Amino acid sequence: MPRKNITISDKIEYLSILDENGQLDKKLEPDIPEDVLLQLHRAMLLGRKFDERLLNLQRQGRIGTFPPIKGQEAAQLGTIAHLRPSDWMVPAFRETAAELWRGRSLESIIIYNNGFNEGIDIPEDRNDMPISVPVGSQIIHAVGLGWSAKYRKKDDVAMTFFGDGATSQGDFHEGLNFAAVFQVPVIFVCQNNHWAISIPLSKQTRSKTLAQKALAYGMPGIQVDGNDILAVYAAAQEAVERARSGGGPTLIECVTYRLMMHTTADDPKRYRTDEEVEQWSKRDPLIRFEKYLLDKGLLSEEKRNRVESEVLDKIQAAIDRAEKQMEALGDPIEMFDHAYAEMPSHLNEQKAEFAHEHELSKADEEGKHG
Amino acid sequence: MPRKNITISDKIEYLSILDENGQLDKKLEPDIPEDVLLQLHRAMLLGRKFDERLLNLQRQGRIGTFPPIKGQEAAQLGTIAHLRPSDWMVPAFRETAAELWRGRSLESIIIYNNGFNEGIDIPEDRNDMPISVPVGSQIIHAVGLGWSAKYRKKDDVAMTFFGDGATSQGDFHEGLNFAAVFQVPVIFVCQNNHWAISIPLSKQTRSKTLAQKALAYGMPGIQVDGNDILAVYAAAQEAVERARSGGGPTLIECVTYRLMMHTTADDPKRYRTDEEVEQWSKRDPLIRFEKYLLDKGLLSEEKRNRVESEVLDKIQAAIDRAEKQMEALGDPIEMFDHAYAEMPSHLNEQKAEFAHEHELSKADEEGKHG
Amino acid sequence: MAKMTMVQALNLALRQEMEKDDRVIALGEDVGLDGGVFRVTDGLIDQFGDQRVLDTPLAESAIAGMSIGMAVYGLKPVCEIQFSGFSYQNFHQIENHAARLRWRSRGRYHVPMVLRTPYGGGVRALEHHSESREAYWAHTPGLKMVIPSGPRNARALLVSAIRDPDPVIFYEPKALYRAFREEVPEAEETLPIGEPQRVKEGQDLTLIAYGAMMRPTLEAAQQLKDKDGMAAEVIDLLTISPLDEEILVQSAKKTGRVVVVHEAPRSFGPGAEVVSRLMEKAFYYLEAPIERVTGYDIVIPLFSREKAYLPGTERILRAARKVLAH
Amino acid sequence: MAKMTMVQALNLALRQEMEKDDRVIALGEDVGLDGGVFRVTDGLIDQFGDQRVLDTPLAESAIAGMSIGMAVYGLKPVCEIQFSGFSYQNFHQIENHAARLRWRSRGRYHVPMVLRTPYGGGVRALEHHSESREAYWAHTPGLKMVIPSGPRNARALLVSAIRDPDPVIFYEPKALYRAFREEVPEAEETLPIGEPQRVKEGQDLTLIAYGAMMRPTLEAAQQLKDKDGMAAEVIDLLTISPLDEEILVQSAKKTGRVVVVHEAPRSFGPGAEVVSRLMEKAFYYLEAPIERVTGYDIVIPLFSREKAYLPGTERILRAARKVLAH
Ligand SMILES: Cc1ncc(C[n+]2csc(CCOP(=O)(O)OP(=O)(O)O)c2C)c(N)n1
Ligand SMILES: Cc1ncc(C[n+]2csc(CCOP(=O)(O)OP(=O)(O)O)c2C)c(N)n1
Ligand SMILES: [Mg+2]
Ligand SMILES: [Mg+2]
Repeated sequence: MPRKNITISDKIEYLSILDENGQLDKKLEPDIPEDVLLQLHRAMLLGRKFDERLLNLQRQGRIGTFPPIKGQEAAQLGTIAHLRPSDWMVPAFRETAAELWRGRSLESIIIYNNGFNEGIDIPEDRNDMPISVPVGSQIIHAVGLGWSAKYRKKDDVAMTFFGDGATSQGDFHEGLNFAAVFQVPVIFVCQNNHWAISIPLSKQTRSKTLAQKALAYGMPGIQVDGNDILAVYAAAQEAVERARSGGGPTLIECVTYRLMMHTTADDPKRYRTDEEVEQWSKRDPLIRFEKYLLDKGLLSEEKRNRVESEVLDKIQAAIDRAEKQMEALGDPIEMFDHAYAEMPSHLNEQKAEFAHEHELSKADEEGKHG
Repeated sequence: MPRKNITISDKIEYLSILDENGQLDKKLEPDIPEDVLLQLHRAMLLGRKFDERLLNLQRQGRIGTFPPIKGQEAAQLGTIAHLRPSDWMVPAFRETAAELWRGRSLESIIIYNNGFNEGIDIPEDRNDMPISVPVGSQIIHAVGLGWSAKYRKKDDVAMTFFGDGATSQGDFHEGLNFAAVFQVPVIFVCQNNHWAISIPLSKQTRSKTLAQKALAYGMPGIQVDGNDILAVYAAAQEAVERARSGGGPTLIECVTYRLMMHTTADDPKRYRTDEEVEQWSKRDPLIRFEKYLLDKGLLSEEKRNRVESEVLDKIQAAIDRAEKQMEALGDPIEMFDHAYAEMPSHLNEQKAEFAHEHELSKADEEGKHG
Repeated sequence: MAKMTMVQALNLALRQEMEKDDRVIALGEDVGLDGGVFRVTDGLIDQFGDQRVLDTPLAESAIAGMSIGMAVYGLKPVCEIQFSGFSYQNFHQIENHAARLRWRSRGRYHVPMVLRTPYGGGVRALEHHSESREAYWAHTPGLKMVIPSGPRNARALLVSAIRDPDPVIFYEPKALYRAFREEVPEAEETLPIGEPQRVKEGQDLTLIAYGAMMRPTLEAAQQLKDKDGMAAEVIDLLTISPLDEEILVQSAKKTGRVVVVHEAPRSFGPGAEVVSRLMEKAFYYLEAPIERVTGYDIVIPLFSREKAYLPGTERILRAARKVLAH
Repeated sequence: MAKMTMVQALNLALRQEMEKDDRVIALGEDVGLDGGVFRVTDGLIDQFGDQRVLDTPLAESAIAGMSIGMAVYGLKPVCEIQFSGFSYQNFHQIENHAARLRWRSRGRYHVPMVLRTPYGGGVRALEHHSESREAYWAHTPGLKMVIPSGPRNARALLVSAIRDPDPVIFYEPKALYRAFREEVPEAEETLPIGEPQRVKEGQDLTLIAYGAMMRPTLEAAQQLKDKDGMAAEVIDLLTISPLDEEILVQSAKKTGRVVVVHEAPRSFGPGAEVVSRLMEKAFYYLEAPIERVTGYDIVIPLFSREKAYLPGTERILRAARKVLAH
């Protein structure tokens, strides 16, 4: 039956600038200062190499479970590159490259992945949240942080990261709706890596894109090739400028792929084919970006190798520092720290009780071995 | 910057057939059997009159707080009219007209509003859920009910009702996403009555319509004039047929208005103008429908009055029965009923303890007054 | 000093703290124009405007989660959840984040937010509007759980809660919102969080309660004095968690006989912790088993029967006489 | 009989119930192709297909809420919440509806669903993957809260939970998933819900525990026998709620000395209810205050320190010797 069509002003667009064959769409090429391009490249390489190194540390039992990022470097760096120190980064748990860009130390990540609370270290001069494990829950915090920035007349923005799976959570919905209603300066970065552990995007939602979910909130949304750092950079630049200038929030869907396992505890062979992974390996954001830089004459084979070996040295040094530091860590009584601003009496008692127990058991131990 | 536009197949439409001046769009007029038209009219009148009567019972202190429905009769009846007994109605708390259509007794509603659990009575031959107070939470139940119907190869559908405010809840989002992913036979009926207690739609969401939220789930969505029972009926018919025939879920936004207070505990003067209410009174769904029936020659002044007095008698009789029944109700020990299929031992003890206490206090009472 | 209802006293606390400190932000469903469904925030939006008093969309998880973000970035949000029966919609935000961010960030951030919500029976309300589930929050490390029992301590505790550097769940006994008035000084007044109060001295037995249960408990104490010539010591917990048992222990050691009262379901309820603390620290002084007078382990019935569910003076009296009889 | 891990035993329970009854549906995140992140549902989708085993989108509230709808309409959903630390996302669905629909509909409907979820520490996991908050559910009227302690009772209890007409929260001690094997009969086996078990007879003292804490508790009992010549009676609660205290009371009356052990935080934890029941029913038989050996009232630390947080044999031993010393 014929009806009136409702025209929805916000439209959803797709942006790709540097395609998977490294073909550049000249008229869309953002002008990014050369030094920034090279910083981004170094950061991508660092993210990639650190990820690889963490994986073999984990396989050697030198760290615990962690979530690899391989393949998602462009989505993380093209977005985070626009933040100022005073801006807020509100991560999920798979943003290692972005965290490093923000100044988190390599060793802190190793220490954290070894089960030490000390591994959470937020650079003093950065307004960043610690990683958030409950999927989607951090999205709403970004709204409060952004609201506060606006209330305090600062032009800081908050950028929050989450995955395709997170878009199914109620907190995603409530957070984006609040953000649009209160017009807060928040950039919602969805790293659509096609998988939520074993659940493919097609089972996660029936909507054609994740970007179009922005229409439900009267919020601008855009889908970008998340393995094309130029497209990610351009889209994020626009969103960050909009937010900073009081234009409100934006949803950016970065279409990318998780090339590795969900975490080191996961076995992707159970649920996806090698073919699929190979297809996506061809779209590797790093190779593509390097081709661009080579074509631009900003990079050469040996310069690239120099950067790579610098990065590898940096990683090795960090591992050495981390393993050194960890020898000094782990006094269990510190688990009572940071519970409250002031320790309540019953906790003081429990802490004393623990200290006593701990002494006794150390004594027992020595008894046994002495 | 120029980009590729993403075309989203599902489009959002607006349907109106009988406008607020009673002007009929002939080519859209659904063909509804005359007896059904008259049943719908009687049901609208019953809903309207019962609402008015409940309000003065409440003002006389003869019942507790309740949520009036005045103005929303068309949205409720145009949708519910398509359900078969074996279909599921999954209400919120403001669907009195629809509940009565399904066969819930008038007295049960009075008894419920007097704080008696006995007031929940679901017609034996109906698959209906009891009212659900936590906003939005029932939406997901409809998905499970619909999934079960599909699994058991029945062509039953589930129809769930909720308000404009409910669309902000995470459960709305999770429910619609699940419904689309599992393609369950569920009709989501949003009664957009423009207010969530004191929060106007404009503060509830920034999206232009609520219907367009369906785009986030790849689900068909339609906005209808919720005070136009012909439009509601036509849209619901299409959605129910789609669901029954395996075509999956639909979101229907019925644009209507809450002409009365949120509940009898609420004072709308604190947050909205009389002008606004008057504007909407002009769009009264009952007057509009009656004009249509008069024009069609299906109704006459005196026939209408006859129906009205029949309805009033029916209501009075129900009130008398309810107040009679309530004299027999209220033995407090029945609060222990229906806790579990089998009463656990500690509850049996608590019940015995209560019975004992109760005896004693009755004794004390008599002591006092004797 | 003006005589105020608890609603007015809470409103005074909010107004004065908002005047003193522009980091204090009130937010929630209907807290603005409507002044809250119980009018606790009445008039605040007129005085402070819609950047200090936020009417939010209908989503509890977002209300709590947004408050967390505000609190982390230097504000002092006081969010209202319209009824405690709807605070489970945001339980994960509080447990996963509000209660943990100080710990997770190793002190870099903290969450000075207050979650206000009316709880408890006695106002002839609908389903989900009469629950008492303070134990859920009390069992959650990192939170503070406060419940006032009258206009004056409600005002003082709310001021303390707003100033507290850690997240405070503030349950307001809705049955007492307008039940009685008390003198509430215009001048600032606070009460320390984490300190139960001895509200009545006595040596024959100890009655421990909080919130709306204080009135039947005090009434029972009165009748014990009048009818039985027994002097009950009455303690108002005020803070459920962190629970400071010191004065409970002192009192139990003195009287040897204890009754604990709450309207929450009995099993795994707050009373069990009180019993356990006294078991641990006053066992050898107890003359009789501690009695729990509580709601039953069922959903609180709709209002026609709620009086039967809620502990009243008579039940408390009988329990007291029972422990005295030992 | 085959020797099985708890994971295999739970898988057996699911498979056999799904074979017997096509109303049994498994659903949750990654329960299909992946077989669950701990492999409890391994192979079920191959045997029963994707209409019996549903991989759902990532949304716990919908997983629980959809299960409620399925259960109301004649099915027996067994949903998995990947870790109990994420079950607060659906706390409102369970509290507001699963626990109440029988009551609300006055018996017209009931909710025969099982919510399975791994809980507890000991597997070097990330934050939110090691909590023990069974008390939240145990305090909620209308629910049953079950926690097995070994492959064989895990299988039998899960079968009973699936057949139970009321909603059952089934906490699986992930530390025991693969910790040891037990003979598990292929033939059907059930265990009544609501019945703690005496797993070791003794007359000198009573140790009460459940779930992953049974192993250090039994080890402590052994050492008490070997080193102190003391015979501990050991009770495994198995069902936390509804808590049937009968055999706890019998045992306490016999031994007069009791230690209760759990890894959940102490305050307002499950142990407090055990203490209270014994206070009410065995007070005059107690020779010493009941000791609680529990997790501390803090967030369980990341894995490098979790061993220090979790009660171990030594702590249990010391508490036992303390009550014996009285
Ligand atoms: C609320 C919640 N539920 C479940 C989990 C377990 N879990 C961890 S990551 C994950 C999948 C997340 O998928 P996505 O959002 O796409 O992010 P990705 O892992 O792909 O980066 C799940 C189910 C969790 N951490 N939080
Ligand atoms: C989860 C939850 N939060 C808050 C409330 C209190 N409350 C009852 S109705 C209502 C407004 C609902 O608005 P809407 O969804 O538009 O339905 P309407 O009342 O207009 O029919 C609110 C906030 C509730 N019942 N449930
Ligand atoms: Mg993903
Ligand atoms: Mg509304």
